[in-house]
Amino acid sequence: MTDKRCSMREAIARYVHDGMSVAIEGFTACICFAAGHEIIRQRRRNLTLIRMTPDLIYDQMVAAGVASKMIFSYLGNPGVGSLNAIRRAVEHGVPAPLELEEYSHYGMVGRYIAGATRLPFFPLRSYLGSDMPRANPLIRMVEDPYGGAPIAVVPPLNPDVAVIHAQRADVSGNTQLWGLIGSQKEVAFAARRRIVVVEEIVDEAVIRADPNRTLIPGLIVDAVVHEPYGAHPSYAQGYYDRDNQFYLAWEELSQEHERIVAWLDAWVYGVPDRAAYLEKLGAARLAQLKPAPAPAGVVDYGAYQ
Amino acid sequence: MTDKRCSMREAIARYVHDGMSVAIEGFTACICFAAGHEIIRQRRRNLTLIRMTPDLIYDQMVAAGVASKMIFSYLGNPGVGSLNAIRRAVEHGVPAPLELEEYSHYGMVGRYIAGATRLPFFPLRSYLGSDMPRANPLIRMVEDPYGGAPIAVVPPLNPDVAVIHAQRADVSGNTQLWGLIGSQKEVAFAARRRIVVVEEIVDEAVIRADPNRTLIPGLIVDAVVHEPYGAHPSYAQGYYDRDNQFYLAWEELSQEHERIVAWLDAWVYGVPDRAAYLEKLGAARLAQLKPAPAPAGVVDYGAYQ
Amino acid sequence: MSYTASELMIVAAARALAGTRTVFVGVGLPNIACNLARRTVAPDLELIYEAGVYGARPARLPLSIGDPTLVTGATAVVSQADLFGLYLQGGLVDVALLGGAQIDRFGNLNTTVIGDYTRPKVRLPGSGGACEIAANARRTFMIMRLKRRAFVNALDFVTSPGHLEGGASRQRLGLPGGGPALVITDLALFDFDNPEREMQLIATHPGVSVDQVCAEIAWDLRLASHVTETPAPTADELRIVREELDPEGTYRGREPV
Amino acid sequence: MSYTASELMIVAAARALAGTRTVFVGVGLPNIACNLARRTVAPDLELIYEAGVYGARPARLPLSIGDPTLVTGATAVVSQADLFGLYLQGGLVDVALLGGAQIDRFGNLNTTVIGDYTRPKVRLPGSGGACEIAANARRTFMIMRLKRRAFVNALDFVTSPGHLEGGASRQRLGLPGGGPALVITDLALFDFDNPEREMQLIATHPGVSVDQVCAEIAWDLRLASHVTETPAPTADELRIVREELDPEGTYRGREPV
Repeated sequence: MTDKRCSMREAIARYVHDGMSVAIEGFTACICFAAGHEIIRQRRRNLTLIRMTPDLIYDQMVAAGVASKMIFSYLGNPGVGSLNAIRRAVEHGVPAPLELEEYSHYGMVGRYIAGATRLPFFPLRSYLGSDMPRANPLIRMVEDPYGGAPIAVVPPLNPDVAVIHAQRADVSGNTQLWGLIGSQKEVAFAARRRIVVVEEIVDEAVIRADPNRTLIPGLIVDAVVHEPYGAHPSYAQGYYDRDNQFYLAWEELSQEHERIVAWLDAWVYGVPDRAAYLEKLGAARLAQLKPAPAPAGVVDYGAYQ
Repeated sequence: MTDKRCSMREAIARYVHDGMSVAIEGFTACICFAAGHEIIRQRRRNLTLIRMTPDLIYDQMVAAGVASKMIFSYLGNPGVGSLNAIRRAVEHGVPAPLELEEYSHYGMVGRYIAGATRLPFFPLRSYLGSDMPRANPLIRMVEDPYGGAPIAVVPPLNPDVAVIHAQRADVSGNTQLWGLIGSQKEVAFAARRRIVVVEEIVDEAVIRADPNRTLIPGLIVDAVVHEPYGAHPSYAQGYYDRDNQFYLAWEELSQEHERIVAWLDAWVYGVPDRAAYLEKLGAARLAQLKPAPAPAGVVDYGAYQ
Repeated sequence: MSYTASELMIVAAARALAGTRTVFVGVGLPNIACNLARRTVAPDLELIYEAGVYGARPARLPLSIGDPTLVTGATAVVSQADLFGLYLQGGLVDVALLGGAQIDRFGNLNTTVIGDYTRPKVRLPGSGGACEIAANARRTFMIMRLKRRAFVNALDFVTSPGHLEGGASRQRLGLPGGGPALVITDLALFDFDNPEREMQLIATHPGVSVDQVCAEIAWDLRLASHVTETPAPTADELRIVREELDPEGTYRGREPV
Repeated sequence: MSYTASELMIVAAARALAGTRTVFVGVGLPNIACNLARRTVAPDLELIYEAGVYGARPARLPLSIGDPTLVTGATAVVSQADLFGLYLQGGLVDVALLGGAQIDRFGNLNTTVIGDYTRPKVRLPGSGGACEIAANARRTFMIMRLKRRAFVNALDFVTSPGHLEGGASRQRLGLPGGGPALVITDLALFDFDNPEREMQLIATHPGVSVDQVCAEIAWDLRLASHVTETPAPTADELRIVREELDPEGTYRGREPV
């Protein structure tokens, strides 16, 4: 079993290069801000950022100037408001113009599935009667060979790199997630390279004790980064809560590009890595985010000898 | 929460009628022999039997004369040999002719997925260069609107009734499975009616303690049958092993139609229900099938209050 | 008993869910409305969230559609592939609650841009799941503030299909769900129960005149044969909203009508 | 040291897996061959079963492809939708082991019927996953007994595509996997390493003559430029098979060659 552990700095340096397409997924949960910040610190440029819900992570990355294009399905600060940096890029070209390629949620999921399963397209009952296919010519129609109405399809999406944040993995990258699993499995299989970032590294035996929870096999994983609280200010089910205070503060802070620049200086460029970020954040704030236990209960797989 | 529990006799009487299409799924694991036997006992006729691997259960049902058609992808006694009753029906029309509609495994899975997700077709990279589309005109081709090669598709399959055997459910049918989950989820969502058969009825709180394991929501379940060992001689992961002795014996026993008739008289018609079947089988034989414990370990979902 | 416009919208939406089994929902007003419905007129109501949750039992007021409190104690938590494929597209959503920046007379919605798509005046969030929700849910309810700049003659962009050009145009295109059934605003309620599937006024809220409603709508508003008055929230409804569902007043507003 | 024909086939298949990362496998000989390979020439080999198992660590000899001992302790257990979609069609299977009732010179396989499809003389199991496995695996190895009624000029039914009509015909049709690479029999080994992608003899087993091989093949057999002799199983290989993998002799046979 190959040990694929490395630091976030090494993982980004090795796998994320200028001009690549990068997907940091996670629907509200397990959004890997640690990877996003490291990409900003390493000053990548001209990335195509892929994510269903760009969230604050891509707002920060767009403000930092790493991206020239975004493929997405919902631009919002979930439960709070807008993504002001992305809106500035789109509406006013600040700090630089941002090309958009836009789908609905299920369209994005379908693109990942087609990419992951080597299909030429994914059919879905959406887009009919919508202007979205006019805005995005990659949304097309296919005839039903059984005589029904035509159906919309989306093409496969294969990001150069996917970053998957999860609760735990073993050193070779066999990865288990629970709670909102979003489209993490699909984007991992669709990508050409995969960086797995976890709250905990566990023994292979822990993984093998519950094989139904393994959504991503080490087989397809290139790097394993142990980065506790790497999803802050989003959350990891069972480990910490969303730091809603930060999401609310961002709505205010992101009103002006200059204030974001100052925030990046303090919280991204100004810290060498995630450990320093967490130290700056303070143990008290992290402690507030800790949930009480809610164990899942045990099932028995049976020993068949 | 509606209590949907009923006996197997009631469930079959209420939902399975002559001429219907019925899917009793479960890939090697959790094959609901109890439901198959009750369908035989209630002397249903002209059923279309749907299953990827007909296994002994459909061999028995075909010998008993309940079926006029079968939709499937692999005809074998897994790890042992042939399905002799089905072969007799196909090759010699004994006890009656059996129409076959044939796919590959992934084609069957795809038919369930299309049925479950209301798609007009499911595309898959199979069938090219095979004679299967010539033998089954429902396997068709679709052009790739992005300019690639044409791809094979299969149409949706929506069984009138699906029988799902699982480890546990609550009284309203929220169902959890582990081990080989096969295509149980897909066929359940594809069917028009669903009978869930479980080893254990558990409190709703047990289900809610591990929501990622709930593959079938009570929402789509019509009947919940508590039938321990209902999958014997197949197995339920963590509860009992496959009774391989029976699979080997069947290869021998099924060589002649008359011997199957005698077996059905003794083990199906001759017992009123599953409890009587198990009593006849004997506690010692069941005890031999019990695995040693292999607990999955606990994960924490966190209480967010 | 005084109440806010938001409280009245919550109560109206909850009542409209009477007897409903499944609802596709976001956070905020719709979430509170659904929880109120479950405690009153729809005890079997199950909430479905696009994040992948079925049958949530939140222990606190969820702050986003992916709040971890929606996961813990839920009936099922699934991938988004399954949520959109099996639950939504599979036809298991009875009612979906949607909002938008613009709506037209046939219930088509815009949540994408104000202005030209390629050079937008305002870039809005986009579809999220709304486009497929609008296509597949058996019925959709819209919850929006009634404002002239929102109830427009022609959308700048059709994100989510309603009754398209009205009449049978939606069915002709093969959309599986039934389309818009109800529009809940802070001033009035509307449905689409006519052959043209055109939005029509069915009730004004207490103290609101038909003229006030018409003034906020860009087109010539159709009236149902009987326009009634929305019954005010009951004391019990208000108690549940204020004490149980939104004790801190995050969503229910503070200004009485 | 004497050995059975099955043991030689197991050993030959295991050796051919040298350095392989993933193999799609059934029970019986192929399963034992893969486990032997993992203990000898392919320590990183992971077994994938169509039942939905990746990285099995069976505590006993599995008796069917869905044996519960394949599940307990595995790396991952997934739905068949994911197994066929993500793992197989996704291109993660390096080698697949297949068998068949009939094979032709281009490695096309029949597991469906002997005789006419609609009125078969013998009804065989059908495809199972073989049709998509043959289409998608990077390479396929066939394990079959060499018999004239199996190595035929024309298949009664093409279940699983090999090199079709040979040459580039497989690529032209757009099949993603590389197709047949090796045929392992009880008398000899064959590959397809020529521009016509035609089965050619590369090695005869100890004590078997080329004429014996040709006598069991319906067509005019092509010989590789150097036909070698299969090295006999080593003592170590036989020990692992007999003592560790199949101690009861369920699959390795009892008759020495």
